[in-house]
Amino acid sequence: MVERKQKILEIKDLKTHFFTENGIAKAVDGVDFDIFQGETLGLVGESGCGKSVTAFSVVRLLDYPGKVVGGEVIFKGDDLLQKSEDQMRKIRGKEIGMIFQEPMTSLNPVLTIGFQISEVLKIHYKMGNQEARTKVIELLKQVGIPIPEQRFDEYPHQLSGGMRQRAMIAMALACNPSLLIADEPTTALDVTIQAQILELMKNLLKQFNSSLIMITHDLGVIAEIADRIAVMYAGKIVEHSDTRTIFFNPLHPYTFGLLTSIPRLDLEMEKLESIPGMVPDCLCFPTGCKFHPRCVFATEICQREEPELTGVEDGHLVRCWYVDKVREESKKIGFSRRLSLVE
Amino acid sequence: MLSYIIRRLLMLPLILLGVTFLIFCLFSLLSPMERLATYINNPNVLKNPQSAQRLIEKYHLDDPFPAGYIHWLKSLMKLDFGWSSTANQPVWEAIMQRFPATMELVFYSIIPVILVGIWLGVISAVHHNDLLDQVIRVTAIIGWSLPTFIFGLLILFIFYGILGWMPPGRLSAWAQFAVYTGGNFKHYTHFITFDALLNGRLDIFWDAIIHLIGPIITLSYISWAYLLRITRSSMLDTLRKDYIRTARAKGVEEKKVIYLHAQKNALIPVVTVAGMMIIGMLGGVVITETVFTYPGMGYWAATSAQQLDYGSVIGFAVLFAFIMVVGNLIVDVSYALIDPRVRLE
Amino acid sequence: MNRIIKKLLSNTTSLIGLLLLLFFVVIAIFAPYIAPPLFDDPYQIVRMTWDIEPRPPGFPMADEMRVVFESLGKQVDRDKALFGTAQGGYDIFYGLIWGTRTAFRVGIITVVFSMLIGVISGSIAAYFGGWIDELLMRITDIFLSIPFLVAAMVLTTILGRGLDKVMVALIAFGWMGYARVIRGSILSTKQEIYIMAARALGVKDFRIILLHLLPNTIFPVLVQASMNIGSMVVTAAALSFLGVGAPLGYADWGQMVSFARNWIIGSPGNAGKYWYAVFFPGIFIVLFVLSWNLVGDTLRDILDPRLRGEL
Amino acid sequence: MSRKVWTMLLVLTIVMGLGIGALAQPPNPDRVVYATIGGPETLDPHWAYDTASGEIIFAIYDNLIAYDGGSIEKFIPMLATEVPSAENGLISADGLNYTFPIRQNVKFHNGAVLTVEDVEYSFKRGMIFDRAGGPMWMLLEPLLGVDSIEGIAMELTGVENYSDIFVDGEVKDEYKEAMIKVFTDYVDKAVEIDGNNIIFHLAQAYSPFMNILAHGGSWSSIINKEWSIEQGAWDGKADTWWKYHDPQNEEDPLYRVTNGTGPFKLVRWVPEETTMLERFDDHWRGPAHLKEVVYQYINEWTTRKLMLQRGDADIVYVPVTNMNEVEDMEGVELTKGWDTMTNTVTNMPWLLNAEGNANLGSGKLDGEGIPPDFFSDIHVRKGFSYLFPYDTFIEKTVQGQAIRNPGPFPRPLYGYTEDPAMYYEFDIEKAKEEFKLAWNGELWEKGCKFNIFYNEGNDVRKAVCDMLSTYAKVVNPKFELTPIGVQWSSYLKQFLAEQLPMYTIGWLADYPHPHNWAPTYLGSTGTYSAFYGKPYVDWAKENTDPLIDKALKSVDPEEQKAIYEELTKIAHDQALALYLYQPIGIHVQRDWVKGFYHSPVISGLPESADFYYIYKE
Repeated sequence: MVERKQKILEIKDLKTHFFTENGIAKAVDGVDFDIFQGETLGLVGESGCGKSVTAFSVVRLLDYPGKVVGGEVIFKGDDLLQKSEDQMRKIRGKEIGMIFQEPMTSLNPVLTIGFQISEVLKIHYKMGNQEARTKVIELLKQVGIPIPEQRFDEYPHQLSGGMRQRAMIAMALACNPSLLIADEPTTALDVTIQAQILELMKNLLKQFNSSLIMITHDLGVIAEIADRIAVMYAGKIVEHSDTRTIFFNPLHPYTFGLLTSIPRLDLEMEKLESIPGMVPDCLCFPTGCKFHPRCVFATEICQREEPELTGVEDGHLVRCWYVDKVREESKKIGFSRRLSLVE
Repeated sequence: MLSYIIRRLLMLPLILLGVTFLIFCLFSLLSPMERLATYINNPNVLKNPQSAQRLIEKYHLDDPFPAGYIHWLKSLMKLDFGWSSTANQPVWEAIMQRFPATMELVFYSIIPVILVGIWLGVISAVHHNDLLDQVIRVTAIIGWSLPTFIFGLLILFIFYGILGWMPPGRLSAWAQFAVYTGGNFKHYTHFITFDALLNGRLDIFWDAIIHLIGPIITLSYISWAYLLRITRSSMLDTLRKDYIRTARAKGVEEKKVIYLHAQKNALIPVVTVAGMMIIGMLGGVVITETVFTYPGMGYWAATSAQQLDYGSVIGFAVLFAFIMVVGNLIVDVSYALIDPRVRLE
Repeated sequence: MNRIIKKLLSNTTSLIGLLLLLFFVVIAIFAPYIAPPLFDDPYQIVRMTWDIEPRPPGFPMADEMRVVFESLGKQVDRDKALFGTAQGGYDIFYGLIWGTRTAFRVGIITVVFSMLIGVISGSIAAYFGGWIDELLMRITDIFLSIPFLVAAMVLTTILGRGLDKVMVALIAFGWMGYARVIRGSILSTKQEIYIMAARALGVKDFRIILLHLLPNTIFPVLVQASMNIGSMVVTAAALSFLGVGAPLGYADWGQMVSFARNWIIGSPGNAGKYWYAVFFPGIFIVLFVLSWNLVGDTLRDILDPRLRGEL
Repeated sequence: MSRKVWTMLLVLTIVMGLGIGALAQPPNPDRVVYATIGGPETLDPHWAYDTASGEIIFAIYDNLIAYDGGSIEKFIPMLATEVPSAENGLISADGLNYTFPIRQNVKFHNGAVLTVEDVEYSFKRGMIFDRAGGPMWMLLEPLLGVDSIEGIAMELTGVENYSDIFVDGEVKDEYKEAMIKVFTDYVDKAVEIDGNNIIFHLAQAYSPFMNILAHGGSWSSIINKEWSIEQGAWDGKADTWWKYHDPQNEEDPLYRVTNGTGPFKLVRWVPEETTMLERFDDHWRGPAHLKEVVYQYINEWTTRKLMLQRGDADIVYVPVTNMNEVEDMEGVELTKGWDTMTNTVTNMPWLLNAEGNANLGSGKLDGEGIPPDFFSDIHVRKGFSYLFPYDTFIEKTVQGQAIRNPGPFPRPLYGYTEDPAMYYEFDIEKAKEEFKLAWNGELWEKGCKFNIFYNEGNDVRKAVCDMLSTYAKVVNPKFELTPIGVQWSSYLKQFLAEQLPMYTIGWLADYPHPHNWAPTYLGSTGTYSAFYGKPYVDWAKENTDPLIDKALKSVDPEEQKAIYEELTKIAHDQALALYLYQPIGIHVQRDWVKGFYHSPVISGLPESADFYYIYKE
């Protein structure tokens, strides 16, 4: 089903640490993944697991005191980490567009919508005012904003949340970037609006033939849009596969936990489970497998040694000592059964 | 917006009434004999045995508390602010003579305050926690810890005492002569510097400027540190905002991110503070003017307060309260004009 | 709390501030040993001579004064003016040492009392709202409409000279800022669920203010207070400088500066002749205020929710 | 960015340096700048009673006569052509009539020519003007024998309070006649025109009358009648005079306009900032040397000093305590040793008002306070007189720029003597003896405790209190005198209420004649002595009043001298007060200023100058 084309982005062993007064926080600690043209990758995890940091590391927009300490980010064959700030600036907005979580705060309140979108065009295409205006109005139309001529001169606070997010999308897509990074783009929106926005994004992606990294903690959103999913926990990817596999054959206890914590019509569960415990503080990760304090399958080895991310099946990578145990448990609930049914 | 302005302006008489009443309350703590001191500067006056009693009667010094206040209010109705025995002229005239001088001083002090305060505040925030930030911050705190009277005397000592620049006062004797005598020199604005330029007298302009520099440095030095602090924290706050990240993600140049996207937002609260500060400056020029013998409102207010000249104190307070209320209103309105999110209801 | 102390100690600037404060506290506590008093009232600055003109550091006590003190049965141990004498033969060193106590007294008492008044009126206004709020805030406006220094001068002049009067004046016109801050912060806290719950349960108003609202809103006020201690001392000094502060000869830094007012510039060719007369009192005031401001500034950064977790 | 700023700053500095260099013009030979403290209260000669007003009025207005240079008893004619004396017959033998022939061809600043009517108007306007707290009592006393014109009005109308005469600002009908009489029977008769002469008819012989009239007394300035009426001053009519009596400050028409015959005319007066005068070319003595005189009112000593140092000011008021700072200043001339007509004493009232008086401690002689009549015991007063270190005080506190006075009279007035027997010396042993005698030895045994006062801000008086307090303790540890500084307002209040046990105060002469001093310090109705309490007033009526009166009426200088010396002796023997010091004036100017002379009688001297004679080189 997934049409594999050329690799747009390849992340190798990315390490991003925050150097705080209280110690070094390893927010991203060796992440690998890649993404192909036109493909959508879902990056999933609880808040604080490092998924946003990964995204910001890619475009090098980390807040102080964060710093990329290792790895490579190969974008269209070049390592972004080796680029100068100037070169990066030319890539941001033009080659890589970004959409953020809070449409309320992600737009500058004192500048008009039109100004903010046309700015991208002016920077990267050196467009004049008039030219940019025409183009922006066209973009606004494309993202489904009614009466774009009027909206052009309005301030963000005059727009509703959904409209604002559409404006953000227009801004991100203005230069027709080959990669789009969306950081929880729908979290702050009403459910009905969420669906609209997702639909819009899907359509636009097709239209622009862009790749997307979709960062979210909402598995529902991911199911809707992603081709592949990488599940992150405590700065590391713990499971990585195509969407169906993740949903129907989760092999990491954490993914398993995530899936059982959302209501699903297709499963035979008596009640929703929640994962006990909390995301560990990135200043003092537990030894061994970082998930072991919350893991029902954990044994002594989990405390001692951290498992590698290993391929279990074709393209299905899992970081766990007890893949088999999890698979059995999944079967019990019915994940796998459903998978076979679908096939 | 209009109704808001009107509502605020309606508060004005109430506040003025309150202020004058408060001052009268304070002065009513004094006995008639004590109030007499304002009119008896040397004991010779008492050579005439009835003098004390006559003065008390003439100036209504033994009026019981509310009567004195009502008396004052009545004359105010006739736009008579009374007599200032410290300025030796009617209170209203004393204000008109001194207010432009103070305004001129404050006007010129605002420029360095805003330029330096905001500029350094932004730099400090951009270089958050760098050495530069630390240096600017500590300089600001030191500046802010320097009492005006010590700093002012220091400036006077260095720039006039040693270097011989920046004489005290408002004008040199020759310039005073040129400005005050004959009808050649027209007073358009009562700002000496402006009037000098309008009259084409560069020499007087220059003389006025060099007289202003010392007070300006003193007055602005204590204020820019404060504005810097506000700008810095507001800027830090703004730089952490999502839309700044958005701008960067768009590939906007760092300079533009800071000076367009961030500064425009960060300055909104600064405008309010700066407005309040300017208003505060008008009331806070007491020591600066005293040190530099700059003939403005502050100097006069200080003398009046010490000599318990209640007519002058009230005159000053009324004017200041007026400026305060109207000034705050202007600040609020301009706040609404700058920030598209705020609409005064 | 531990976090705050840790931050204060780990930040260089605030550490300097704390050390300076400690220095002043030590001086204040050990004043009787550092500069033993020779008058019955220790706050009366010791006179080394009857000379009006300031005398340079190391100036020995004039014979006529030594005779006086000895005939009064006082032991004159410290017979040199370490920092020189101010106008009128007052020992600058003595005045500064004992003035440290005065500074603490003025700073802390005025701030504590004006904070009390401000907090009480501000919380009443915010909690009850309505016309009480309106009335109290208009009163605040009226007090704010008179420039602080001028108001304080008027009141001090009316009450007469003396440190206690200065403090009364500073308190009378220094509480409004606190009232506004606490009002704003209570207004936002008032709507929180737990306050609503407490009200619904019928807890007494007074109790709600005292036990629920204040503990959650007092911090910004405390920060403001810590920064105000320095500025109160400066204002008191300014009053002394303008001639309406502490009584003549009282150990007070502002007064020490005002002694120097006529002696800023020495004779021609020797402009710095009387440097000590303004330098030592000036440096004491500046350092004292600086120490509070350094601590207060850091404290504000730490407690500023927007900046929390930074630094 | 920052480089740009630095460059800008650098350029600015250079430009400023150059600009200032260009501006540092040589001192203008035609202008004198005098920097002093406190500006004039008014420019109306009949209102003015402060030295700053006096200084300005001195330059703008002329009087009938003037002092001859620095003399205090020799007069020269001014607007009169002759100085009256018994010899030339212009003073009648009984000393009640003074005749002044008026000078011709004298022009006012507005071009009007001086007439004898102007002179008559000037004095009459002054008498009916008589503002509360003003100087006109000086003329009313000799001419009408009263302190205030209101006194006559009250006597003729028979009312209790002057304000009872009026209803809604108008004279009640029943008093109208009497009020007109006040003018026609008294004021009008006191000053008369006789051809080209003006004649004063005195109510009593008054030896200082000539001093009161002389230049330097602004109250005797000659103003222009027609012009004054134009300005809205008294219209010269008998039935309107009360409307021009004692107006409110802002209603005084001559408050800020001037028209004199003096060498300088007013250009501009900016209250408390500056006063600018310009030469009057038609001045009758011939034009002055200077074209412009600028008074600048600068209260900050440091600033004045810098102005002097830089030559921005030519003459500067220097507090004697800061004299050393200008002594070696290049291009600056400091002259000292000028007699001034002022002295400072510490008074000891014989009976104090004990009511609500916290200054007396317990109010009893029990070691915790003093009785109200504490100082009525001569041994107490003598004890304190011995207890003050006069020489140390003069040497250290006032930098040697003072002399001692034996009694109330300053040098060189009659009554002043250098006889050492008339001075108390600092002597702790003698003080001890006196205190042991006081209150039958009770004081010595029990001690005392009370407050002594100075007015706040006066460092010299504070030093006086400190010294007294310190040495009292030395003489007897049970003597506890607490020095207290209070605001002038509170000082005045407590003084008027007779609540101050020991207080230090000064007297600045109205005119240089011992009569200005004798009643003040010694008489039963004196400015200070009237507040010494009833025992003193009774005593004074017996002992000093007759002598004071005799001296006043005496026309013989030798007799006057003898009487005033006797008064000095009485003051000394009774130890009425601690006669602390008479300051010796200093005059500080740039050395290019020439023509300064000192006269102890002109207000503002020796700090200021008689600018008519001043020129620059």
